[in-house]
Amino acid sequence: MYKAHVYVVLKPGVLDPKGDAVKKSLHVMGYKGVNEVRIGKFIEVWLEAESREEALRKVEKMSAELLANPVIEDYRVEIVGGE
Amino acid sequence: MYKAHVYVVLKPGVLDPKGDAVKKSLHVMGYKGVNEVRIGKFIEVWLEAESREEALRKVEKMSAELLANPVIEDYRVEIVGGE
Amino acid sequence: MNYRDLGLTDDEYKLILDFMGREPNELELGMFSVMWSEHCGYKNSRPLLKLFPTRGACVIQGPGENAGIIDIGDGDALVFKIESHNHPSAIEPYQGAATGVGGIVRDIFTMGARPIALLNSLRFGKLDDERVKELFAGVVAGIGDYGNCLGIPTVGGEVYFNDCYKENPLVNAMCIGLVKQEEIKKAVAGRAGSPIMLVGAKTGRDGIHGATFASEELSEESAAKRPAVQVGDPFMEKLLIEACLELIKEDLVDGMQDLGAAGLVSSVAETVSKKGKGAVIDVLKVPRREEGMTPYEVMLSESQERMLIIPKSGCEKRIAEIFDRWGLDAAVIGEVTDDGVFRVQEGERKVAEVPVKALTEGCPVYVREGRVPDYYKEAQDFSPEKLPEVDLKEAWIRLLSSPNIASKKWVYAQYDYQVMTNTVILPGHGDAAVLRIKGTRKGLAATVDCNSRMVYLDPYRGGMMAIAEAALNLACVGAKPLAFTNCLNFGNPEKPEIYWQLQEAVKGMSEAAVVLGTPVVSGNVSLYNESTERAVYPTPVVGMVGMLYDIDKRCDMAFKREGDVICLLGR
Amino acid sequence: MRFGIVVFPGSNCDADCYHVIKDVMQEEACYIWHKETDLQGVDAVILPGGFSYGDYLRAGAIARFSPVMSAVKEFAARGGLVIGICNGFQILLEAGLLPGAMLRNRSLKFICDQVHLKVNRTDTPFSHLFAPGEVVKIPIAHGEGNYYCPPEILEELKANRQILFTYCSPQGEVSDEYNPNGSLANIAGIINKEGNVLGMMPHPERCSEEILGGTDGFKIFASMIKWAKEASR
Ligand SMILES: Nc1ncnc2c1ncn2[C@@H]1O[C@H](COP(=O)(O)OP(=O)(O)O)[C@@H](O)[C@H]1O
Repeated sequence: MYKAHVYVVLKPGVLDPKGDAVKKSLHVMGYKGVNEVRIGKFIEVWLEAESREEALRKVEKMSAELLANPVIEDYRVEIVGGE
Repeated sequence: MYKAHVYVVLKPGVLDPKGDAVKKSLHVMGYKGVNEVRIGKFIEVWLEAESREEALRKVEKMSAELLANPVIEDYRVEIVGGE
Repeated sequence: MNYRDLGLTDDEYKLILDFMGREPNELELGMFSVMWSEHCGYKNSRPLLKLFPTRGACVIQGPGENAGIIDIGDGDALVFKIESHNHPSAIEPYQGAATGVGGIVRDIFTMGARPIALLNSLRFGKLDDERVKELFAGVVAGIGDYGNCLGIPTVGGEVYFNDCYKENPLVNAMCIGLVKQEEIKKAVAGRAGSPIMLVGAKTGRDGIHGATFASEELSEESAAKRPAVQVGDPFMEKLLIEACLELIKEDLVDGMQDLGAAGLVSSVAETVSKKGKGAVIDVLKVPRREEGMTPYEVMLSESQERMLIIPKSGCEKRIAEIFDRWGLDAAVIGEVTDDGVFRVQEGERKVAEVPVKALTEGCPVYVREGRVPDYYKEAQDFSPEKLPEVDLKEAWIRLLSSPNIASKKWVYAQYDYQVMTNTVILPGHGDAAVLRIKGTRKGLAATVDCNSRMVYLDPYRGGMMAIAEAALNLACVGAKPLAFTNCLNFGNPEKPEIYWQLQEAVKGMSEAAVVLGTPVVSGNVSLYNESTERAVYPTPVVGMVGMLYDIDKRCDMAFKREGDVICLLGR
Repeated sequence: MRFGIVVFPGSNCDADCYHVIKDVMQEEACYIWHKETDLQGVDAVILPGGFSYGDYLRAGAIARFSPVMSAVKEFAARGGLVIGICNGFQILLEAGLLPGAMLRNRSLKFICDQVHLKVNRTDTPFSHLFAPGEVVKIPIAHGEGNYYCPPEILEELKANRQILFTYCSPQGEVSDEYNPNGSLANIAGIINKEGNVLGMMPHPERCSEEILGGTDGFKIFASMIKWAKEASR
């Protein structure tokens, strides 16, 4: 079994209402030095595969198809564990 | 300015309805080998700080206070860039 | 584990020894402790609840089932109930409130009814406190997101802010369902040998001892002791609603029961106990979310979105098909037996054996002595002459700007109140919500009310007023009040002053209900709403339902035309 | 005329749409389960509102993989009328039947309210019964209705006159003040280039009867019906 991490982030330029709200709250809480906050997804996937390469290929594919929306999001995949 | 990554994940044992729904749909899409999916947050924070250590300390603190919900989530902070 | 850590008293433990004829093991003790908690056993409130009128021409099912049922003519019936999720919401407002909605909705469709409306009654500390703001925002979002996802409109409610709720907010949710009378289902298993099926979410370690937790005061310790927080899965619940209602339409089940507080223990015990049956459950057959769960954890887990199904003979296959269509897994986890014993197996190994009746009916009942609190006498001495002079204009502006009086749009705008396209008087437009019943000329009206400050100052009259206000709100939209449900949110009943509040409030409510001809059909008791600081105001929330027999004769609260006469009725 | 209403797990306005078509418009309606691959010969498809697959991950993201969606795509490609309401709109975007994507409302809150829309075109199958520039009042109820698309797509939408509905004041003024969710260019509903696929966040099925307080939604369904009947003549 392999474990993959998928990082999904909003594309540069796409508005992040949640990140902006968090930034504002951080300012109110006294963290004045915070310049920007962007909130994306951190997805952990455990899967069976023949090899590390196959695992990577599969997770890349499912990210492109489902986990991220190419209109607004970019993603990056990493295989972090497995035999 | 420093850049931090915060990884927020559900504590082990806490139900992840989103992850479960994604896993099921991956199965339907033909990715039979997927055993588990957990969906967390990937937060990027850009902030001013005197030093890397201070940046880390600050982001650790804001994670505990706001970015993660300590009742159901764990988090991990990394400083990934900055002078 | 010691019985005292589980909230049982010495006397209760002796009673358990009598029932068992031996020392109970840990699991057996756990089963008693949850079933005999106030939350499940009503040991402090049962004698008082007897005061409520429960009969009436419209009553089909009074208190005692998952929800009450009233007849609204033409073979239709309404099923409704209110329930609290106070303590879970104090710990995790979003999930606590969301799972509260999930629980009350299950109570309704368990009876075979389609849930058609939600209401809620909320109480928090004052909004100048950051934690209170968080609680308020979290609770409202949790209620909204859950109900919105299910597609059940949240059509009404109330919100009130006062310091007495600062540490211990109140979150009560009410659900109303519509059912054809011949499709009403009760949670009864009558046939030995019937399989017992579990469907819905997998069982995890969450919420273990939630029922006991709900029956204690909130303290620093409870933060440490708290059960793993339950996360709601409204999507799973939506699938369960649709699938379970299909089972009922096709007449495939003998009994159906949701899993709420005390999980498998109480749902199995309650289902088999009514006909004097027993059950055997194999914990290894229960689908789990986590590895290494003990029988204790499996039996006491309060994981949400699970249902127990007792199929009609020969219907198992069709049931499995329906669940499969909805993408749900159903597992057979045991069977109904004839001997009145609740047996738990872990594969071949027997891990618990308890007489069912001991769990469901053995719980001792406490009739306590009340004591009139000191503040009451002071309050009785009140006279308007003692009030200070105020500038009327300033007073008026201050009143209007109080969050208790100001518009609640911030709240209800987060709730989908129009889905199902039945809501004809929307939140903010009337004293009660009005929903049409498609295909008829009828409409139903519903409201939740309680002025807890009045109940605090005079529990007896305050109790009366809660009923009267609810009935008046219904009358104002043109509905005839029919019956009510209630949630008694009080402090620790072991304190004589609190017990007195409870007793007096119930008396007052009962008297008003008799006079107005509105019996109670269901309800919930939430005691121990206290922090180390203080107890909450006594808050007996009334959820009342009424009917408009001609929906065109409804009335909202807007002034309609210039020149119309304004009258003030009453004394 | 026969409408097919697609039911995904988690759809919750399916019955409301059925009621409008059947009882209010007095036309034929049928449900189409998301696993079907055949549209039963319907004349128009409704993707109803709700929370398909709980809206987990992203609204509409999982639903687009339902088998029925291939049939819907083919149907649309052949010129069949498709209307996606609320979650249905989100699914159309995820499925690529319409351009763009939905972000969370800028208030970060679910919003249930009545809003005003400006009808920008009256030469489409969905809007030909409105008066040019008409302002209509219609309910919204969503958490992710903040429409977004890259600037070049927005230019295209404008150039092709694909923006059918925009949020506006009761008088028809289109400005940020009347934008309930932060949506780009106040977009409430768009159509495809060919004009036979509409996605809109507001709920016409919730305002098609007098008793519900408004009938502006009625005209959308009535437009579709009249259009289809004339086309088949
Ligand atoms: N928690 C809530 N959930 C849903 N609707 C609510 C809630 N609180 C208030 N409302 C709605 O807001 C409107 C005004 O409430 P409120 O100020 O309590 O009015 P009233 O004093 O007339 O009962 C009512 O329509 C009520 O149903």
